[in-house]
Amino acid sequence: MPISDWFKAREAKRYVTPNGPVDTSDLPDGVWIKCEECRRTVYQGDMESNLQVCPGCGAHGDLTAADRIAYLVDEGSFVETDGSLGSVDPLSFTSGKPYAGALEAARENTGMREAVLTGRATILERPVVVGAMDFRFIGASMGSAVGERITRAFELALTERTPLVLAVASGGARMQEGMLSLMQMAKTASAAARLSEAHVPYIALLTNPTMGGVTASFATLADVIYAEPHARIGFAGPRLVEQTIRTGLPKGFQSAESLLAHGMVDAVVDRRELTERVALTLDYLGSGGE
Amino acid sequence: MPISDWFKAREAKRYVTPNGPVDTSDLPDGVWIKCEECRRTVYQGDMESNLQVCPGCGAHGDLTAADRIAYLVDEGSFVETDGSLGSVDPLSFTSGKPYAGALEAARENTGMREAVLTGRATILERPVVVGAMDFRFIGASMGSAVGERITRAFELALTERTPLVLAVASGGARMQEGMLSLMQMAKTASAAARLSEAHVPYIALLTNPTMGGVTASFATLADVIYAEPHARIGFAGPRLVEQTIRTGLPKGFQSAESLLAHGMVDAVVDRRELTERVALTLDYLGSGGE
Amino acid sequence: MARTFVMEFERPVAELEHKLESLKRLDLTAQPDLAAEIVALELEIEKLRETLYSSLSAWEKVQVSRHPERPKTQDYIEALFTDVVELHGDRLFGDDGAMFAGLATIGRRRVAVLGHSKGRNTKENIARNFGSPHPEGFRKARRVMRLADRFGLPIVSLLDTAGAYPGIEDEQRGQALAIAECLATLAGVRAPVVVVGIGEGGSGGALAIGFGDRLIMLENAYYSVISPEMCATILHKDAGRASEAAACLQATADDLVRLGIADEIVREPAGGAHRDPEVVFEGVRDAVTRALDELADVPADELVSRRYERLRKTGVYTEGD
Amino acid sequence: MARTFVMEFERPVAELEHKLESLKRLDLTAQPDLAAEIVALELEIEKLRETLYSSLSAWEKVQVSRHPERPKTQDYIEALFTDVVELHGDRLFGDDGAMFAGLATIGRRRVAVLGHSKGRNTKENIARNFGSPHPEGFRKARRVMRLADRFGLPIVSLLDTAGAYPGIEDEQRGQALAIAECLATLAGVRAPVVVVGIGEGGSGGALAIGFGDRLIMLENAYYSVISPEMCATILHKDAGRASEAAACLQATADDLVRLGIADEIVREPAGGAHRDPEVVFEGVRDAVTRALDELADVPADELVSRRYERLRKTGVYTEGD
Ligand SMILES: [Zn+2]
Ligand SMILES: [Zn+2]
Repeated sequence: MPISDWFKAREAKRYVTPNGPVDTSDLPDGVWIKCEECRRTVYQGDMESNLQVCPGCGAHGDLTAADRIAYLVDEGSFVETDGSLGSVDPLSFTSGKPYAGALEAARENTGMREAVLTGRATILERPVVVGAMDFRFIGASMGSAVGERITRAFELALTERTPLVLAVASGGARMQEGMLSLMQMAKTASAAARLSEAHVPYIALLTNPTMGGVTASFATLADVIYAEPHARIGFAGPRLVEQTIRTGLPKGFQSAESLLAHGMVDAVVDRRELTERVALTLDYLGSGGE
Repeated sequence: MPISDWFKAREAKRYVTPNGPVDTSDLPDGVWIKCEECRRTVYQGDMESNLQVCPGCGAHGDLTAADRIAYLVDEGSFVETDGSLGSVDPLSFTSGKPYAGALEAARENTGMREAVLTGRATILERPVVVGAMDFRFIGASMGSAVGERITRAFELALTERTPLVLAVASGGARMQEGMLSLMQMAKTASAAARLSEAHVPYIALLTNPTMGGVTASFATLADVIYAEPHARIGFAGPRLVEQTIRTGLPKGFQSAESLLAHGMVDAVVDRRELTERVALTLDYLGSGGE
Repeated sequence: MARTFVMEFERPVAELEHKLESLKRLDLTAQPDLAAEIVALELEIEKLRETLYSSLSAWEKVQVSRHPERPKTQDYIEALFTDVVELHGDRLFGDDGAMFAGLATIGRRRVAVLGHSKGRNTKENIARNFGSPHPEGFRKARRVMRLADRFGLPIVSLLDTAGAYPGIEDEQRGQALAIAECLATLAGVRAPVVVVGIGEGGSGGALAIGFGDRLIMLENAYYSVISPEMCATILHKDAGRASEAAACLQATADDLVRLGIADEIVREPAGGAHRDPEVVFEGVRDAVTRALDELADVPADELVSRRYERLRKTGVYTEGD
Repeated sequence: MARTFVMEFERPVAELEHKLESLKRLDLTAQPDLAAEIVALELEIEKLRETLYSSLSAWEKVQVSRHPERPKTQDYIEALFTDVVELHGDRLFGDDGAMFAGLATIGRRRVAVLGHSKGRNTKENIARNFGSPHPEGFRKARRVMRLADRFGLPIVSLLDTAGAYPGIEDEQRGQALAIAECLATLAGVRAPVVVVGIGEGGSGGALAIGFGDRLIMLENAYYSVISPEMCATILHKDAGRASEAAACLQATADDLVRLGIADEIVREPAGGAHRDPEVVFEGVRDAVTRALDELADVPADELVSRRYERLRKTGVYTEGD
């Protein structure tokens, strides 16, 4: 499926002022949704025009990879690379839900071939290599195909000396690929190290959730790290931590705000300001002082 | 005064077993000293043959720069460099004890021209550039001359690609030289950065006390940092810290052992094992794996 | 504007100002001479202030440099820079409010900005630890120095700190090492480094972001190896003799230019920077952009070499017999 | 030697051994057949153990890899290396006993050694946090990686960890970032990197020091993206199904060679490495020195390129329609 199809369903209206009054009198049922944070009922169109940010409380809703890219880059500028690259089931993993079936289901449910989209685009007219992960696809876990697509994005950015912008979301490694999955951490981190050594800018956006092997590899090796409000970001899952330390977790544990306070991310950025912030940051990192 | 004169008064006996029995029956008074740590009375000859380490409790006594170098390097191998380089009184500093007079007194009392000795030597036959600071000389504070001698030691090591070993002791900056003193931190740190970039090994030994501007510049920029047992090492003086936080200091605060526990030094090394440890470390850093 | 903080040496001015305010509250129509008296008093105040500020002692300048209303790093950033992207965190332990780090634009130049951040009120001061960085602050600064180095961004560094914070945990987390690493990193930054002393320049905590290719000092800023009070305490066991120590330390802007450490002085209005910040902002903007312009075309290798040579020349000693 | 820890699958052997010990306590002179019976039983035990160990399941191997008496990093360092200089600390926050780092000599080669350090008894285990590093451990390892890189010292890395420690403060001090930085640093080390899986190889905490130019696995070591228990918990909400998960994860030495991730297997005696450590030490010494010899003459640039290409080939995916 060409990426352009993913865009057609929605209108990318950016920087719409939230909280505008809505005339709801003659709307059909079902276009109203309830914000999980503030429990307010919000008109779905309002959520969409507000980049899935609740106009009531500012909660940032989940995005598909396609929406993420659409919100981030100039309309129509995205050209996917490596779109035909997908996972196989190298270990014939059958414990629990068989992996082959899970892959098929994920493809059907998302219309995607893998959990990350990568390609070329422009952000407010600045050329970038861009990627976005989609949590709906087996928790955006990093198997061989995700690792390969991300590595190629790093390599493309390196070869063309074009800045890289990655919107990260992931539950961690894809255990159904065993050690092949773990080694993607080393592979993507090595690719990130090469890009860094070549002084090509790399900006990461950590969204909800960014956990496990992805956080512990390419995602946090960026020159500048932004995070979305309230995104969960960490290495170990909160339940494992809770079991290990046998006590409750502190309030806001592993939240983007907590990571900011602990010095791990450069800033927490509202989704509605992200495109401009990324463009501005790119201007600095690509400027050589001019 | 040639450096050889400093050595003549003492015999450099290395690695003598401590705690040997001493026949003290027919010795004159005055060659017995009391260890400040364990309060034991120790025969001075025993202290000397034990590198000024108390045979009773292992407390490490203060050393002059000349003794430090004598204990560290091969006998007769030290050749001083920049020995004629000394401090002046650039600010005509007269508050308190006039600086010019303090310099003169320090020179008389120590027979040294400045608070650091630098030169070439061999350590168990390995060529090194070596330096040692002498706390008796105005607290081994770093003025222009100390900073210049140390910087030249870094530059000599760089030019000749010979490893550098510095035995550090200092109360901090030499405030009587004002900002000229503070800038020696930047100067020596810059020289250390150049040596590091050239991949020439640099080993620092932090002795009692290593405080203030010296700790916060060249002293801690070494590839490997060793510390002497119980040496006080830190940035702010303990009284200032106490006044600031208005509570007592934890036991062992700013001790070499505390710094080890907090990850700041590579090891605490007994003076009697130092020469071999430094030689061994040099073998690794200069080996290129062979 | 009612000022709440009066420096000792400014008390004569404050008294005249108090008198002036009283006069202004009177009924002008009832006392025809009053208008003339007010004008005369205003002139007198201005003259007195100018006299005072034309010959401030070192210790008086130290007091001005610490004045609570003196413009802070945040004020300079708001006034001089556009498109500011603040960068947080050392990626190791924390984010230190006492150290500002970010990317910003001054004139037509994109730069990285570092600066000790004192608060502008009590609440801010608590969040910013009164401008005294923890190791995290220096490590954040170092991280941004390296970013600037990698991407060829000039660094503009604003000094305003009493010094690195001397706390127990700061020592334990390696305050000394954090500063040393900053020095070594700053030495090698392959882009211009322009330093501005805007207020207090306290010892190693200032120096960590405080040397480079140019040092611009505000007229009443100081930059010293040790605070006058601590110097007096050490020399005389009497912090009250700080005035004498301040003079001996030769740490005013004029002293530093004379010693070859500072390059340029930005003049302040009589009464200090806080009496007319816009004038001072303009002076700093001019000095910084001029310095950046002068350094812009120097190749990186030469920039780093010159920075080293500059330090190599710093120090006065004797050699030979 | 009385062993206190018996693995489930070894219980039949343990029972025979118990019987053997009872027999040996009897009076041989009173029962002439006893000597023969003892010999027979000893043979039976040996045969049973060999049978068991010739076809261990993945889960059984995991148990062997975690056996409390299994040789630890410290044992390998004592047995294989001379002139050991342990290096402590991350120069940032602490010194982590769960991560060994130092300089050492193996045969005629001087190297840097990294290794997860489990304790050999309860006291050591507490000091070493049972071999699960905090961020400080990874940052110490990274520091020594950079030292090795600067001075061209090969790295020998010993893997034996259940994983990075999942504590609250570990997360707060950036466990993920500490591991990521290790990976990026290890990728660029301009000297050979030889990794040996000696016991547990738990996920990212193992990988942080666990890839390079060669991966040598002990026969009963494992190296997995996730522990079998946690995998079973996620898949079935039942840690008891770890055996099934262990098989599916394909994380034994044999599996890793088959998958092209490991290069070589060092055989263990029947009963596991702890039954005859000297044999295993000899095997590891041989494999490591051979690897170091093979890599010694590869130019640094090529070494780093090859290491990257090695990772580039790791992964199985489909491309095209
Ligand atoms: Zn809401
Ligand atoms: Zn004693």
